Amino acid sequence: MCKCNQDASKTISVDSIYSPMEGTIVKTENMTETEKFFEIKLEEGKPLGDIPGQFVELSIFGIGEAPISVSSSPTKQDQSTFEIVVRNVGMFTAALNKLDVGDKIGVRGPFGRPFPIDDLKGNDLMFVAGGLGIVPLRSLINFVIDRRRDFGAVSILLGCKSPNERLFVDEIDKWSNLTDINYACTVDKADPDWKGNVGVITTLIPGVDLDVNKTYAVVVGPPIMYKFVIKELLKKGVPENKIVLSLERRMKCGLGKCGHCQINDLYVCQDGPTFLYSEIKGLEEAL
Amino acid sequence: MGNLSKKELDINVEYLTRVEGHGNIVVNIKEGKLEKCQLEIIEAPRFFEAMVKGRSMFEVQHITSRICGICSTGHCMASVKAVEDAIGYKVSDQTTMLRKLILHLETLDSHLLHAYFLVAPDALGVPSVLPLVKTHTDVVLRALRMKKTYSDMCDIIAGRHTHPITVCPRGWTKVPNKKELIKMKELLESTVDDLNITVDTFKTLTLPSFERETEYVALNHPDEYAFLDGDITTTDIKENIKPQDYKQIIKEYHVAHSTSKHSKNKRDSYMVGALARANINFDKLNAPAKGVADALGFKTPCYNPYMNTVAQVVEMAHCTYDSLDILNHLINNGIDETDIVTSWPTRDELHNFKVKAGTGVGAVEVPRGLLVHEYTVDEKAVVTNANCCIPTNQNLANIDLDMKKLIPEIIGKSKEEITLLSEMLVRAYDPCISCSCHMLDVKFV
Amino acid sequence: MRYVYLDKDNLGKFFDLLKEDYKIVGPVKKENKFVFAEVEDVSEMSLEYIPTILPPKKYFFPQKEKLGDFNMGDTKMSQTSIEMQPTVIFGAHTCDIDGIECSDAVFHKDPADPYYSKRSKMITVIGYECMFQCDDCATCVTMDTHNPKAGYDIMITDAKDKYILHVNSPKGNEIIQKAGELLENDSEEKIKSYLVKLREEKMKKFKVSLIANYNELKDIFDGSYNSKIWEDVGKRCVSCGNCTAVCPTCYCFDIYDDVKLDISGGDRTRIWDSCQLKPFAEVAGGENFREERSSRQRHRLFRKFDYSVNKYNKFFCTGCGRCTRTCMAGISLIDTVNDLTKEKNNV
Amino acid sequence: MSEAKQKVRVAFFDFADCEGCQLQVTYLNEAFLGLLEHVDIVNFREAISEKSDDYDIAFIEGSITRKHDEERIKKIRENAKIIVAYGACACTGGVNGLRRHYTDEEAKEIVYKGREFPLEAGRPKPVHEVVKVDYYIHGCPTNNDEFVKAVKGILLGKGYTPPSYSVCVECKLKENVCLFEKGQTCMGPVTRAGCDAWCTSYGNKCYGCRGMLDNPAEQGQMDILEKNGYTIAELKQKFETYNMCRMEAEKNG
Ligand SMILES: Cc1cc2nc3c(=O)[nH]c(=O)nc-3n(C[C@H](O)[C@H](O)[C@H](O)COP(=O)(O)OP(=O)(O)OC[C@H]3O[C@@H](n4cnc5c(N)ncnc54)[C@H](O)[C@@H]3O)c2cc1C
Ligand code: SF4
Ligand code: SF4
Ligand code: SF4
Repeated sequence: MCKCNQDASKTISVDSIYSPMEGTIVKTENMTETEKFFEIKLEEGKPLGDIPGQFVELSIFGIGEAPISVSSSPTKQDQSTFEIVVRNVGMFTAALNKLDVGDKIGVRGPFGRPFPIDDLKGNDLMFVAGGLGIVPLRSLINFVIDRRRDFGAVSILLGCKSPNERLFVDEIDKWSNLTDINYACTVDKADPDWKGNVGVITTLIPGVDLDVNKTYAVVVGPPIMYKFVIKELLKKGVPENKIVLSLERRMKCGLGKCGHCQINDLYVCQDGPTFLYSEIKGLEEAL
Repeated sequence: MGNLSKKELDINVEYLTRVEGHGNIVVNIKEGKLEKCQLEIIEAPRFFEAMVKGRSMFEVQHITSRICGICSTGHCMASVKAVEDAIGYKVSDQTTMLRKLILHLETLDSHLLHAYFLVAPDALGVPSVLPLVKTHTDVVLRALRMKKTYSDMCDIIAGRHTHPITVCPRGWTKVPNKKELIKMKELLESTVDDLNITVDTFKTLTLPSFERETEYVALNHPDEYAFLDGDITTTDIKENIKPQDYKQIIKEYHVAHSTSKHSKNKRDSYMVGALARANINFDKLNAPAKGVADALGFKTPCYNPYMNTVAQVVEMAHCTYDSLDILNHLINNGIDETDIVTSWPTRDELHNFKVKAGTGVGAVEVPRGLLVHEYTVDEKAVVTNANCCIPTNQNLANIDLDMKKLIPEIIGKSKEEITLLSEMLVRAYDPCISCSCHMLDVKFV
Repeated sequence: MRYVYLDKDNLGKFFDLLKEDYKIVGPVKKENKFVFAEVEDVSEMSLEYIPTILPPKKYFFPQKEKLGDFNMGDTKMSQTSIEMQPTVIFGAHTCDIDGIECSDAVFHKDPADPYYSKRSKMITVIGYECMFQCDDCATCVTMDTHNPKAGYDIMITDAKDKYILHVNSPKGNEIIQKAGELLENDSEEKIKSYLVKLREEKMKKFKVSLIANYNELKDIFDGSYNSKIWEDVGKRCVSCGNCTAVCPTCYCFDIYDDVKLDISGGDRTRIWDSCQLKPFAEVAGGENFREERSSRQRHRLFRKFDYSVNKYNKFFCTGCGRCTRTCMAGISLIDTVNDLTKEKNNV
Repeated sequence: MSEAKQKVRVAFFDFADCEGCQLQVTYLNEAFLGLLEHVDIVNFREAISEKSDDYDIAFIEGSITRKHDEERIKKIRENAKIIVAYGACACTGGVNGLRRHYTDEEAKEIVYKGREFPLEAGRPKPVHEVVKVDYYIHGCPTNNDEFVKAVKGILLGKGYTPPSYSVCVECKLKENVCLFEKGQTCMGPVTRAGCDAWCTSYGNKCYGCRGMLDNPAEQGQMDILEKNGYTIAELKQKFETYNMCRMEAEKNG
C-alpha cells in the first residue's frame, strides 16, 4: 500500500515493561501426553521473587507470550530457579512444549496478587485442586509444608479426569504419606489399575472433617469445577470470605492495560488471579 | 509439407509450464507423416457467460476481471467501456487519461513478466527463473525490482494491480492526489535505468529465425499508438472497422482439441499482440520506443512470431515514456480529486437512474492483443447477454499453423531441441490460457 | 495560568509559528466527516467540526504500535523505541481532551506504559472550545465535558471578534512566549468574566439529551446489570467493533509477533482490540465469559459508567457521541442510557 | 530449533481460477528471495518448469470443477502434509460459485443454446468440499501482507487463523467514511476481515471476497438493511458474488 506520507520522525528509545528477561531451561519432564514440566533459571541465578499464586508471562519471539503460573514455592531449596507446567492447547503452548534443556525463554513477571498467605497463617487449610489446578496450588502447598508450623490442619483434595492425567504423582505420594496432612484423591473415570475413589471432586468434600471457624478453602481448577465445589463448601459452612480461588483469563500484557482479563471491574492480572469468593460472588462473568 | 524423411516423433508436453493456464503441446509424426501438431487447451472451462448473466452491469467488470489475474486490468477496461457504450455514457478526459495510465502499467508488468520469467530462462538454457537466482542474481533482482515498482504504482492508482479496485463504470472511485502522482512519477523514473539494461540484455539474446507471414489485427487510432481507444484494422483489409462491428473480423469457431474458441478472419488464422500492434502502428510509437526498436534491430513488417517478445520490449519503452507524459500532464495541470464516482449508483441515485436497454462493445489492446467485450443490458441495468473475444483465442489458430510450418523445418534436430523450439514458439505468443477458457461459446463449423 | 487575546487575522501566523517547531495535526474534512490529519496550512483545517471519525487518542496510542524488535531465538528485544516528532494537536474538542485524560488514567497508572508516556511528552494539546453542540448524538453537557477544564496546554475560545487563549501549562506558556507579538494582553479578571458570559450564552445552544444527570448515572448502572435492555441491544448489535474503535476512552489491545520473511527476526506489535469481538474473552477449553452480544454490549457501557468509576474514579464516557453516530445498527448510547434510567425510575 | 535447517518443500497448484493469487507472489520482491532461504519451491507451473511429487506444503489455488480435477486434488492431499486453500476460488468457490446458479444442464443451455456440449462441464467447489484443508488464506486476490503472515505462521509451526471479525473493524481503524452513511451497500459487516479493508479504503465497497463471518448476527444485519432501505433479496444477490457455494450448502442443510 502507498507509503508516500512518511515523515521525518525521531527515534526515541523506550525502557520497555514489555521487554522480557532471559530464562534458561535447566530441566524438563514430560508429565502426561499434553503436559510438560520445566525448571527455569533466570540470568545470574537471580531469584524470581514470587509469592505462591503469582504467574509469569513467558515469551518466545516469533510466536508470542502466554501467562503461566509459577508452580514452585519460593521456599524451595534452590532459589535460583522456578518451575512451571504447561498444557499444550494452542500456538504458544505447543511451541513451548518443543523446547528443551538449554533453550532460552523470555520471562516477564512475577505478576498478580498472590494467595493471601498472611491471612491463611494460623488457620486450617483445605486445598481443592481439579485437573491443571494442582499446578498453581502446588506452590502454596509446598510453601505450607515448608512452613508447616505456621498453619493449622491441612487437607488436600485432588480431582482428575483419569488416573493417567495426574500430575506430580511422586510428589503427591509423598504429601499423602505425611502424617500431618489429610489427603484424598478421585478420578472421574477409572482405569483397571485404579484402586482409589471414582467420582467428581465434590464427592470428597462431605467426608472432610473441618472446623468452619478457622478453615480456609483454597480452590483451583477449571471454571466448571468452581461452581460445584463452592456450593459444597458453602453447604459445609465455610464462609464466603474464606474461600480462595484462582481464575484464568486471556491476557496480553499482564500489567492491567490490555483489557482482556477484565471481569466486571476486576483485572485478573492485577486484582487476581487469586480472589476471595466474597469478592467475586456477585460477578456474573467471574465463574 | 516439408521434408519429413522417414522419421518417427512423438512429443507430448503435458501441462506446458511458464504460460498462464493449462495447455499441452502434441506433435506426432508417423512414418514421416505429420499426423498431429497442435496446442491442446485443457484448462477447466469456467462459464463466465453464465456467471455474468443476470448480474448488474455495475459489477460485470468486477466479475470479468476474474477471468484472468494477469490481464485483469484489461478485462476491467473492456468491460467498463462496453457497459458505458451500452448506456451511452461519456467519461471525463481525466478518467480517460488515468485509464490509459493503468493500462500501460499492466502492459509493462505483463511484458516484463513474460520477458524475464517466461522467455529468458529458455534463452539462457535453464528450466526456470529459480536457478537464475544463483547464476544471474542481478537479472532476477532487476526483474523483481521493476515488477514491484509497477505494482507499487498500481497500488497507488488502483489499490492493487490484480483486480484493480478503483476502476468502475463511469470513472474512478478514488483518484491519486498530487503527492501520490509525484510519487508515481518518481517510481516510474526509477525504472528507466533498468529498462535500458533490459534492452541491452535483449540485444545479446538470439531468438530462433523463423518466418510465416500472416494477417495482423490490432486497434488503430489516428493520434496515438492505440491501447485504450481506436477502431479495429488488419494488415489485410487496411480499413477501420468500428468496435461494434468486431464480428466482421473476429470469426470464432471451435475445434476438438481445445476447450477454447479459435478465431479467423478471411484467412485460416491471424495474429494479435505486440507484434501485430507494432506491425500496424509502428509509426505512432514514441521516439524512445523507436530508439529501442532500432537498438534491437526490430523492423516492421516482421513475420517472425518469436520476435513478439522483442516487440514487447519496444512497447515497454513506449508505455514508460507515455506514462511519464500523462503523469507530467496531471501534475502540471492539477488533478481534480472530486472527479470520482461511486462504484454503484447510490440508493438515492438508483431511484431515478434510467438505463436504456441496449448492447455495448468495448475494444481494448491488452498485453496479449485485441480484447473485445460485448454486453446486452436491460432497462434494470441487468446483463442479459455477454460475449468476450480473448486475444489468446484469436492466436490459437495461428499458433497451430506456425507449428505446422515450423516442425518440418526443424525436423532434423533432436527431439529435445524440437520440443524446446515448439515450447518457445507457444511461449512467444505469451498465451493466456485462463483467459482463453473463460467460456466455451462453441460454434461448430 | 494566564489568558491572552489573539486577533482572528493572526491565527494563520500563529499556526505558522507553531509549524516551525512542531508537526501539526488538526481536524480535516473527509467526505462528509472529519479526521485528525497532518496539516501544512491553517486553511486545511475545519475548526468547526463534528467529532472526527477516530479521536486524537491515535497519536498517544496508535492503532498499531511496535513494542520492540527482536532477533529470532533471542529472549530480549534488540531495540525498543518509538518514532515520533514533537506534535501539536490543534483544535481538539473539550470532550476529546477529557478522553485523553481517561487514557492518561489508564496508561499512567502504575506500572506506567512507557510508550504512551513518551508519546504524550511529545504532544502539545491546543484545544478549540465548542460554542454550539455538534449534533444530537453528543451528551457532553450531561458528562460535563462541554466546557474546558483541564488537560490542555492552550485552549482557544472563539470570542466573536477575536480568540481568547487560555494558557494552561508550561508547554503552552512557551508557545505563548514565542508568539508574543501576535497576542494582546488584558487583565485576567476581565477576560475571565468575558468567558463566563460567553459560556452562559453558549449554554442556550446546548441540549441535554440524557434524562439522568451526572450524579445519578453510576447508580443507574449499578442496578441495571440484569436488565432486559441489554438483550434488546444485543439482538441489534452486529459485533462490527465500530463503537469501540471510535471511542476516545477504549484502550484494549492485542499483542502479536510479526516476523520478517527470512525469519531472522521481527517485531512485537500491539494493535487496538475490541471487547465487542467474540474471541476477546475466550479462554482455553473454549470457555467464553462474554459469549453473547448482549453481555459484550453491557460490558462496554459498564466500562464507561461504572467499572471506570470504581477503578479510576472517573466516567469513561466523554459524551462525544461517536459510538452513537457510527453504529450501523443504530444502537444509541442516549437511548440505552435513557431506557435504563426510565426502567430504574419506574421500579 | 537446534537441528540443522531443513528447507520446507512448497508446491503451488492451480485449478479453475484466474491465477491472480499466484501472481501476487511475484510482487513480493526481495522478500521473496528471503523466503527462498527457508523453502524450496518445487512446483509452480505458472513460473517454473520444475516438477516434483515430494512436497510438504501445497498451496491450492482455484476451485475444483471436474472429475479428474477431484482426483488430482485427492492425489495432492495424499502427498502433502499441509494443504493451504489459497484465494477465494479455493476457499469459498469465489466467483466460480456464480455458475451454481444453474444446473449443469441449464449452464450448458445458456452457453450453447441447444448445441451439443462435448466436454465435462464440471461443478465448481471450494477445496474443502473435496479434501480436508488445513489453512485458509482468503481473498480475491489474496493480500500479500496476509499471505506473508500466513506463510510465516505455517513455517514457524504456529499456523494461521484468519480474523473472525468483520471488515468493518479494519475499515474503522483506517478512518474511512462508512458506505452506508453515503447511501451505498457494503458487504463489510458480514465479511471476514484480514484484507485491511482493501476495497473500502479505495473508495469502492466490499464485495465479500473473503467469505462470510462464521457467526453473523442475522437479526442485526436485517435491521441494518431495512434501515437503509434494502431488501434481503438485494443483499443476497450481492453476497452471492463470492459466497454462492456456502449459501447453497446452507440451503441444503
Ligand atoms: C493467570 C494464568 C495462569 C495460567 N497458568 C497456566 C499454567 O500454569 N499452565 C498452563 O498450561 N496454562 C496456564 N494458563 C493458560 C495459558 O495461559 C493458556 O493456555 C495459553 O495462553 C494459551 O496460549 P496458546 O497460544 O498456546 O493458545 P492459543 O492458540 O492462543 O489458544 C488456544 C486456546 O486457548 C485460549 N487462550 C488463549 N490465550 C489464553 C489465556 N491467556 N488464558 C486462557 N486461555 C487462553 C484460546 O481462546 C483457545 O481456546 C494460565 C493462564 C492464566 C491467565
Ligand atoms: S462511549 Fe460513545 S459517547 Fe462515550 S466517549 Fe465513547 S464513543 Fe464517545
Ligand atoms: S481467488 Fe480471485 S484472484 Fe485468486 S485465482 Fe480466484 S479469481 Fe483469481
Ligand atoms: S474489502 Fe471486501 S471485497 Fe475488498 S478485499 Fe476486503 S473482503 Fe475482499
